[in-house]
Amino acid sequence: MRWNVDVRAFRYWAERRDKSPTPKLMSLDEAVKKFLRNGAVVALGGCLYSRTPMAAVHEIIRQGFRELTIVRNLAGFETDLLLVSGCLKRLVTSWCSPGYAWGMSRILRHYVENALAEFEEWSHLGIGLRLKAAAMGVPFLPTFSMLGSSIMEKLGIAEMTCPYSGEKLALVPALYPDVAIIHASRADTYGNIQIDGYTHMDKDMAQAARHVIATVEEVVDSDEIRRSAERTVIPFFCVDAVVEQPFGAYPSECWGRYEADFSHIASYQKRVDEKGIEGAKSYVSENIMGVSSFMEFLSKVGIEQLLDRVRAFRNVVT
Amino acid sequence: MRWNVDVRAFRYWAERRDKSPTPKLMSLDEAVKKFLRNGAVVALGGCLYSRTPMAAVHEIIRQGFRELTIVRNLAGFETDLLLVSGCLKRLVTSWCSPGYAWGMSRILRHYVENALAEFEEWSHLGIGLRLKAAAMGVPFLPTFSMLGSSIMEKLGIAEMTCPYSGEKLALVPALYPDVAIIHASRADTYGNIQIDGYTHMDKDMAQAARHVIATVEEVVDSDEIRRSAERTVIPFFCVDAVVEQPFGAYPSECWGRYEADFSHIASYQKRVDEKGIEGAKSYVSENIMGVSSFMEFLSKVGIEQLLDRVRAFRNVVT
Amino acid sequence: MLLHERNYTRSELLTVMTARMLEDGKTIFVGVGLPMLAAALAQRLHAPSITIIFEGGVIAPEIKPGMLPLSTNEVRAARKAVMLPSIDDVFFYQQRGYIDYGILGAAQIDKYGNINTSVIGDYEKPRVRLPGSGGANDIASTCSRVIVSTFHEKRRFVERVDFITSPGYLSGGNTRREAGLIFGGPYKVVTDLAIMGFDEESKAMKVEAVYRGVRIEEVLDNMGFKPIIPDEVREVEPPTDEELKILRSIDPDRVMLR
Amino acid sequence: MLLHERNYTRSELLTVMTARMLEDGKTIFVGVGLPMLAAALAQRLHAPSITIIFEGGVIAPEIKPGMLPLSTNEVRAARKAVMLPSIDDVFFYQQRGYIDYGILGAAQIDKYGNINTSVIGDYEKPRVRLPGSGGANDIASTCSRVIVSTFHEKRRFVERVDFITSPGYLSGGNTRREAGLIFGGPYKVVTDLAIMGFDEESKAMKVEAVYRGVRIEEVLDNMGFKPIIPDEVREVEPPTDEELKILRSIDPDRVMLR
Repeated sequence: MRWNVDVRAFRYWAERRDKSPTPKLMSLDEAVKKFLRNGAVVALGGCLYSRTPMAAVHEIIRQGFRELTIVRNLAGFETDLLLVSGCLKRLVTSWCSPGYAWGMSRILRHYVENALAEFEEWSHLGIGLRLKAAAMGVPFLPTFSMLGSSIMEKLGIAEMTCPYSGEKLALVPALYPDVAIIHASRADTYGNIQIDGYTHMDKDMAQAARHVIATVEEVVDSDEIRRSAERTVIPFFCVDAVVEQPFGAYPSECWGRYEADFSHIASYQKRVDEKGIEGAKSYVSENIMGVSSFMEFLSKVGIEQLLDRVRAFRNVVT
Repeated sequence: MRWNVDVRAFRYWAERRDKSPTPKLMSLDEAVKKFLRNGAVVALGGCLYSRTPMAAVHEIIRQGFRELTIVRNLAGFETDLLLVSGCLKRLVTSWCSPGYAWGMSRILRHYVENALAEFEEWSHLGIGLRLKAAAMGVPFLPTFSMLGSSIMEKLGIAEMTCPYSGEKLALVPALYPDVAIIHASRADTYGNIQIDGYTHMDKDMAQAARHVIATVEEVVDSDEIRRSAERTVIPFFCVDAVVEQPFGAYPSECWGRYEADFSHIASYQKRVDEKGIEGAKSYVSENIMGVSSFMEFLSKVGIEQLLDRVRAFRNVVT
Repeated sequence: MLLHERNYTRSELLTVMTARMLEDGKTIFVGVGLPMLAAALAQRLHAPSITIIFEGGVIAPEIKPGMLPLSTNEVRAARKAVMLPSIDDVFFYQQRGYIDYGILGAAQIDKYGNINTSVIGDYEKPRVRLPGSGGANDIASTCSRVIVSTFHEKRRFVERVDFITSPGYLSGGNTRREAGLIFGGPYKVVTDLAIMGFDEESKAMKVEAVYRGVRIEEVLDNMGFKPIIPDEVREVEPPTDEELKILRSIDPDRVMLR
Repeated sequence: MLLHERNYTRSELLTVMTARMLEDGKTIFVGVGLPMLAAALAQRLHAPSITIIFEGGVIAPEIKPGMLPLSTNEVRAARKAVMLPSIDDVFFYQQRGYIDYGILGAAQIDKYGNINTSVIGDYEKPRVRLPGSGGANDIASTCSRVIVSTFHEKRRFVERVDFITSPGYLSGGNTRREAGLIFGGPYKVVTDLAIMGFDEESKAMKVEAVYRGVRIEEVLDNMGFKPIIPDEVREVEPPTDEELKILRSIDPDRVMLR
């Protein structure tokens, strides 16, 4: 069975985690080195251009991981970069495109159409239910989505007849990522994580994964978390590493802080339009491999541009 | 099959709801009259002594509904009152007691042991999954809870073998209440509902039910809701009636506002200890049937006592 | 350009016609691009009380003209929303029956309303790898009424889609229900030439109306299969000046009206 | 009173012995009453880094001495918590494997650790209708390690419980696993006389230790079935002055230490 789900093994891992509230602050370099492996299943939080953990994506590329399975609900720019850097073997997603303004991804097309990378397509809720099943600790969840479609047929998803209603349902198998990487608004050093605005699928993703790396705009005192406990989305015992990285989602947005920088994406896209894969690779060389850290990349982007995005967020909201 | 789940019928209802953002502010009297029926399945929000919709419970008793099935995750004081008032035929819950300080409910014992009311017992998560399945629009959800227990055996819950893991799972059937009544922190007139602090199972309950009555501490302008959209737990299109009722959960607590008044429960309990059912009935006569509205009941309790509970909340939090 | 004297583009035509389909007071599952414009336009015309829902996790935003979002999960899409639920929750509202309309595009659509946005050619080694389903499959599977909004082109309207990303009526007749899809199904197909529905019995696509000045042959010439042509085909008024004026004011920089 | 000279009550004894079971650094699913006192006590002694979790929806609160909650979902239980999840989420953390210990009471417990808190007598027409499962069944089904903490009384320790509210090892041997309960199971039974575990093979209850001054006959006289008595039964030190002092400071009004 292709979708073998070993709940016992994943539960075993969760049971054996160190659940004491120990400080987990580390550098991104250290966190990625510690928890990633070649061939790992890595889930990326946020959605398309919202809270993409871009700083961590840069670091994965810089450290040169290979044969990764990347899980993301809606994939975009970051997937192009992982593809041309040779990190990505299989993409588990519902959709991949640089976004509305640019249509199809030339990069994705090249890799998938030439069988250099695999595109495993689920419906959007399908990805959500895979993570939610794992987060809930059950091996599957039922849905009416995907019934009758080629998605269901190609994936070989099981169906069943409900004993209570007689209805047919698709059973979506749990997905337990080896590592989930999310970018959030704030956390304390123990890894109690708060997300302002829409949470997308990050809560389930963190609960589902074996290890969680959280990059956050701001590390705050635990007392601040305790004063606003209703905003906490992921509890410390699910989290392995907390990395403070302001603008860590750039050029995607982080709710409450800054708007996405579509001009940055457009300039990347222009390289691709002009030179295809080589264009994308030149972006990676200059902005990721050619710098020593995400902070250096942000310096290249420039404080003016970053603050402009901060202002833009405020302009939209008010 | 005892747990027949007609997803089509319940979906049909949801499809045909008026989903326009119309003003839904009404009196509690009117809301209860409009949406309750004798024999209805009524889910009560909150949990034990937290955000119990007490004002609505008073109104149900005052209007004299009969043969109700009451659904509540952890049931307490309110169930005693519904029982002795002759409203309650079947209790669907995981637990019922006046609370730690008072042990078993003499009232519940009388009614159930003499087969005057039915106690349908699920595990706590079992109640949660019944509502969550309905909220998700699926006829069941799988869990490892209840396997092997007498709860599972007596209820006749179906089990299945997961096609992906080979594990056995209990399948919890969806529960679609006719009416869900919840007490929340605030809402606008359209029924966008915000709950401060723990949400218990209210989100799923509202999404599961055919009709939703929300009593709230405060009706606010829609602009205020839009400024704090991340706090909204239930969207307007699930809601039928919004009732402003400050202290509407008293003597249970409402997070952010007032602590529970255990001295009030204790005085009720004293009547029960001394006179059994007649003691409970005397409480109902004096505090519910003997007044014309919940506001009159609150007047009897007294502003001093209410403000003391407000102060108590602040004392605990700070 | 199909008509020489017309004073609007194909995109504008398609958007206006889609907007007209939306009933007031309903909840609409909307993607970015023309569907969003159509919903925003309808809100300013006959349907002030429709509610926009974005799959990124947004309920009832107020889209600001000239400040259009490029995705369904960004601050511009969430402006003044009443709620920001998780993505799964949006789909659960839909599966539960709380979302009335969904608007989908199509790279390919066949006569039973099945939609392909995944691959052209073979799945394992595709000629064109398209972006994929996103929420489209979920909308097609569990939304109450699906409106397909797409340009009327022969390469899009095919006899049989290469891949069913988003199920319509599958092989027609009762096959959608038999597959377990007990809700919804395609409601209308709106193009820049015509409005089509589906035959009650066979579930095959059926031309219901053409836009004024469009000949039925034009409709058929631009399709890879033959839809049902009933004896009476309604004629639809072209976009009015008011519709166009408001539409253009929503997207003054023509970010989406390309 | 079992020992004439002892300077503590049965409740105090039971609470101290339960507290000693809790390992530092672990997450504990706690109910109100003695389990909560035991967790709060352990936090102030050998286990400063345990995390209290309440099913009402509370992660890592700071219980304030003298301000004890009467339920798991009230502001006193949630004081200074780091997170206030939904009730379902608390149980999902548990089902997923994030909760190490659960502490349960018992109206009846049998030799395979099955617990009854539902009905005494017949289910349909019970002699005593008890409060019911609450989260106890869920804890017994999916928590990693279950500690049962209860007074040692003949009417509680019965050959076979009238109703399995919370499954232990069912009929012993492999029957728990066969029923589908692939995780957890009863770990220890702590009473006011002894500490018991379960035989690896048969899963029958086994006396592991008695408190200093308690004779094994006393243990057996207060049980309705015969547990396994191994050749060596450890002796456990009584509550220390420090343990008692701290425990009493947590509940100075003896709200729970009745």
